[in-house]
Amino acid sequence: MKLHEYQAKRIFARYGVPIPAGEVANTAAQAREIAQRLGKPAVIKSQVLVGGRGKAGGIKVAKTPDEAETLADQILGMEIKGLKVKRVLVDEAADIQDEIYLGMIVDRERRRVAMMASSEGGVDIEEVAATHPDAIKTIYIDPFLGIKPYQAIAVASALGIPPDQTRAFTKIATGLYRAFIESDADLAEINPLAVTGGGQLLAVDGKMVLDDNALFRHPDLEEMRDLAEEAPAETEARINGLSYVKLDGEIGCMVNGAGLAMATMDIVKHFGGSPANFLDIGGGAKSDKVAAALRIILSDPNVKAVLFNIFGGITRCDEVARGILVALEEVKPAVPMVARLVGTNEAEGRAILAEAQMITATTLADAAQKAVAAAKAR
Amino acid sequence: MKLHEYQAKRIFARYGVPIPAGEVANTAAQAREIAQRLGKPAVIKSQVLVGGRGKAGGIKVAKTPDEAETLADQILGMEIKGLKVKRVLVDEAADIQDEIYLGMIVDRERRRVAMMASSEGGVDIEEVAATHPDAIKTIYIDPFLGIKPYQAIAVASALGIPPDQTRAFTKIATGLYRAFIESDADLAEINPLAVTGGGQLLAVDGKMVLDDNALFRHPDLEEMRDLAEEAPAETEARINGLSYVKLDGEIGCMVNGAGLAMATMDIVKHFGGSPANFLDIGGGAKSDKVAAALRIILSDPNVKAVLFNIFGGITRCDEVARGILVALEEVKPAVPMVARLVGTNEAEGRAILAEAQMITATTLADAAQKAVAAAKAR
Amino acid sequence: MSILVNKDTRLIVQGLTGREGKFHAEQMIAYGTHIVAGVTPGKGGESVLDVPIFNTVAEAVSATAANVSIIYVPARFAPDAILEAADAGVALVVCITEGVPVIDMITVRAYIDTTSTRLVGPNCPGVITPGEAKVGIMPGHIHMPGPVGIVSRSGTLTYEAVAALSEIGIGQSTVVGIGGDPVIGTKFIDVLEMFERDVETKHVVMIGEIGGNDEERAAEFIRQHMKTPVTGFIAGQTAPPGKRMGHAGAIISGGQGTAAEKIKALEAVGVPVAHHPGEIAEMVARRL
Amino acid sequence: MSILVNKDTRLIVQGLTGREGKFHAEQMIAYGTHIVAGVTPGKGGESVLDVPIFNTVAEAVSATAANVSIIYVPARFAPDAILEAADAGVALVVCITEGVPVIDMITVRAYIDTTSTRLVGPNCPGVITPGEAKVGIMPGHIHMPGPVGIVSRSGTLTYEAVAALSEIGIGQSTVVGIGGDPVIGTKFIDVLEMFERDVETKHVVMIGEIGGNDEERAAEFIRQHMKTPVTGFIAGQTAPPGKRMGHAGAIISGGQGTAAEKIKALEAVGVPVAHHPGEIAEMVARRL
Repeated sequence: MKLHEYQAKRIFARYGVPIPAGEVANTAAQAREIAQRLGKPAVIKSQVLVGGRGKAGGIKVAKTPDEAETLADQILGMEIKGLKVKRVLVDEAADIQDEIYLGMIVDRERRRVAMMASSEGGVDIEEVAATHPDAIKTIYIDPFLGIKPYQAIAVASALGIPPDQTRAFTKIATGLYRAFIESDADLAEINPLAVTGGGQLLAVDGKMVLDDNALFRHPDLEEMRDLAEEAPAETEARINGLSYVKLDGEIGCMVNGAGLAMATMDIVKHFGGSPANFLDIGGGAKSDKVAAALRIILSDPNVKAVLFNIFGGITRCDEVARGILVALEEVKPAVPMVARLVGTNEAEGRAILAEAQMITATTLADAAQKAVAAAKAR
Repeated sequence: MKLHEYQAKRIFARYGVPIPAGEVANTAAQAREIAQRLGKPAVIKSQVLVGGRGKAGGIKVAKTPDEAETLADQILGMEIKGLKVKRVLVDEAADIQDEIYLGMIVDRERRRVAMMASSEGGVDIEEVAATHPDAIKTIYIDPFLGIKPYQAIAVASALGIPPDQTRAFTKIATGLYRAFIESDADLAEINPLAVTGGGQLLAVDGKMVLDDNALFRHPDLEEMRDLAEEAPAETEARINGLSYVKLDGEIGCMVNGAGLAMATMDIVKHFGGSPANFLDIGGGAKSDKVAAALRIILSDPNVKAVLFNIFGGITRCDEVARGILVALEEVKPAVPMVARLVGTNEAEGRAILAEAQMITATTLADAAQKAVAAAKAR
Repeated sequence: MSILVNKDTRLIVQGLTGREGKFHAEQMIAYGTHIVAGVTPGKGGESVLDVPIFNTVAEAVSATAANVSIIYVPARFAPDAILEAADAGVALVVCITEGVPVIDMITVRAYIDTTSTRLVGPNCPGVITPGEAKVGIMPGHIHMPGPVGIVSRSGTLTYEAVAALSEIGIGQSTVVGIGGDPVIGTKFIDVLEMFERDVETKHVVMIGEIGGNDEERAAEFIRQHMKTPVTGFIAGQTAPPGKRMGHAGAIISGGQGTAAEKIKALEAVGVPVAHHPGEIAEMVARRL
Repeated sequence: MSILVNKDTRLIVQGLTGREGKFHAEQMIAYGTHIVAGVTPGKGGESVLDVPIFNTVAEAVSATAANVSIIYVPARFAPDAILEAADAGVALVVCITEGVPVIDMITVRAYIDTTSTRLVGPNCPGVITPGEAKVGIMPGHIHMPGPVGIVSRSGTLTYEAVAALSEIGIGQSTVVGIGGDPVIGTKFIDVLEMFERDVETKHVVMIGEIGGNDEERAAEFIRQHMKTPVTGFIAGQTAPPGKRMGHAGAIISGGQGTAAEKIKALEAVGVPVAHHPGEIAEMVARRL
């Protein structure tokens, strides 16, 4: 789950990371009030869950409250990479002299949290990695010890952070690590960590992605979820415990198992079609889950055919077939459907589907080809 | 640093360990009020930093507030193992059906915190260890993982704690471990952990000893120190950064280094004397520290002779000698003194001491024999 | 021969008294797996499916000499269950549970690495040695004994490959689902090494997917250490970057972990990669 | 020969810019120890006593190929300093600092055990190989090279023994102060093992004290593994139970760790125990 900049920064601040004074506004009038309260030039920052907000014109500096209102009015309602801006963060503008990058991710190979830092802040770390890999200092944090002061000092030393800022940097690095661990993050990033004219360190921008699997122990963070930023189909999938990713093709896929679901997308492509989605109904799915899955697939207007690929193991084919029937009752789809059910209770499953007008197949290759042909025929 | 029962229990409670309702009283009238508020039979428990309070008559049950006042009056002012009772804890009396022992210490050999539990609670664990070693279940806690639920469950299972109390027991074991670690304890003990008639678990008595070396990070715990329970000489030693333990002999010893200080006591005994104290002035001691040390030694009326044993390494003999002179000015001791100064700046040290009326020696054996003889001569 | 599990496997089921645990235990027993104990705190002394239940894994091990454990407890309890099994000295722990937080797995794995216990999973279908022991949730009946070792990050995709192989009469030595999470107990390389040492495994099928670089590292391992031929498959050629494809570990992030890179790495070391699952069995048949 | 430190020792001083660190560094240099670097965060680039200062141990090691580090930082910073040195790959870390909390040392020791670094201390006087290198705070001039290895939990008590030996012309191979804390990096057994393997150490003096049971374990080790004769001394025969005698580890608790037990254990394996420090040198002289 991605967090908005203002949410990430508030979490960081709880762990002692200094952030600029600022508040969130839903209207231009609110933005004006906040700028007034700050009493200083302000940055108006669109809060949408995509990168490149600055380049898209979603971040502007206002010298006066009047200007803050005008700029907020421009930014609110703007569309950035398909996402409508519904709120802006109004932050006190910082006197930025230098920009540092400081980020943490899980390094899968080393099975450690990796802290990456670079004196080339303000740009994407991938860009720095590609152009100046030497500018990045990476340390790996022992899960039992946590980040130790000497590690933060080593990073500060490598980045050329002056001694009088090293203590502040150590506090920030330690705070960011604690925020990462205690929020169960997949990513936590301060970019830039600004060095101000006064020699202070300030987290001017923040980003955080949380581990969905750990949200059960963070009800407070789960509440930060911005449903408005999520496609309705994604929300429905999540609520129903389905893994769903929308793609831009025309063949809807309903599969049990993530690997098989990817392989199904791939084979559709292999035979000249284009998958409309990734959808894993998971192990042991019952009919209500299947029905929800079908509703989600058919809610995509691009879908010209649906391919069911079920390999019965824990998931019983008859259960899936029954779910399909329930869903068909409800949504009465106008597109052709190809079903391939094999494995546990496959005969029963096929018998149930015999009622419905469906194209059947036994191999995945056959099913994919039939789905592609059916979609092309429309 | 030892904590009182009421202090230990309050710390445990902060970590989710259930303790009886209760408050501390300094007077019998206060005890009455507390018992009144509790509205139930109360236990009046002397708060002194020694064991065996029950046997000494320092713990009594009062059925009524009247009785609470009478008993508190008896207990307050009582002397237990030489310590005067200045306050009592008035706790709601628990309906104890069973008594469990639950304690934690650092196991030096395994370098782990060891959790020991026994269904034979209410008596000293050393006694259980001697008579029913099988009744004790010990687990060792990984410093990185901390105590895990399965460990607490294993202990509960070994103790025969019924399933419906296992969860409560796990919470208590986990709480006690956290209290131990987060307070930097040397010992944390709940004895007994009572099983009440209602099937609840309740920490009826608690004991905690803290690691003196870690008090720097626990100013709140340092404040719990009961100066009234400490001999004035011990308080002065602590404030001056000296290691001092009073013994009951007649030869005062001032030594640099703990091992050498023990060896000095031993050799005094070996040559027929009896050491009045252990006193280590530490490495690099300056004259003010030496003066404080001499004051502390001479404050003991049993002291008939003083033995200075200084092996100069970091500690310079001339500094010690100067300290001795300063102290002599102040306290004007009436007892004979034997000085053995060797090592760094030993010549200068001896020259300085030449002014004072002191017996000198070069070997430790010689010094000890002279001190014993001097003490006997008085 | 085989790897990891066989007819000498003496299995503990952690979570046997739960719905999932009981359902799959029944299937495993029906397959012929020796389930010697179940563990559920507070239910020690009971029995389920004629299997005795213990309060702790340590008690179960000391009473039954169990050597393998399988975990079916909810995600929030799974880390503790793994640690408990490792502390009780179980040689192999298979964790089926899906949805264990990554941070927990970092800790668990760091601890497990200091013990002699091997962990498979979490979020995996388990391990089966056809005809000997099934320690997992895979449909047993599609398997048959034979010379092909399979290692995979996926569940049902593996069943596809197995079923197709069995259909044309090619059996499997052992099939290992290592799981789809970013931090797991056993990786491709570990299993490839075991297959390489196993004299009865004449061919290996390795089924990877997008995310991470374990397939690339496996390719390097194959180049340096393996004589046994390997056939590959990688799922997710059409997966978009930055999106988690069901498995927590199946994500292309920062342009890293694409199927194309993995296929390239495997082909570069002489591992042919199937275009779709249906091809896997055909390719193995041709090369065996 | 010798153990732990010698003329190839290239020493880092952590805390060289502090009062204590500088004082002892001066003494060590005067003794002939090669101090190649100091470490103080934020003072990298400066120099003290002509020794270059670095911000981190890793930088110091990579610039100077240092192999030993000595720590003189305050107790609250000592655990971090030890971990830093270990992470930088220093082979031997000697921690002089007194007053490190036990809970910290449990963690540090558990981590150190996963590395190839050896820790001596904390709360110890250090290690000296007379005539080659002094890595500690002991008065160098009382030592002389020779055949006696000394290992001790105490500081000044060891100086007594050393001075008495040197006075009668018996030199020392290496003298190791392992420290008086309950949890330390190197114990009697570790050092006894090193002395046993060192061909130039013909006799070992072991100086113990009350608390714990390391002397008893050492006695067992001597019985099983040592040919080199050992002479012992145990301080604290007159120490009362339950009181900490200066060293955090010197305490008789629950009736355990008395001097009497330790003396008995040593004598039972043929290690004569001196009655007072003055006797140690005489006994060694008789037995050498």
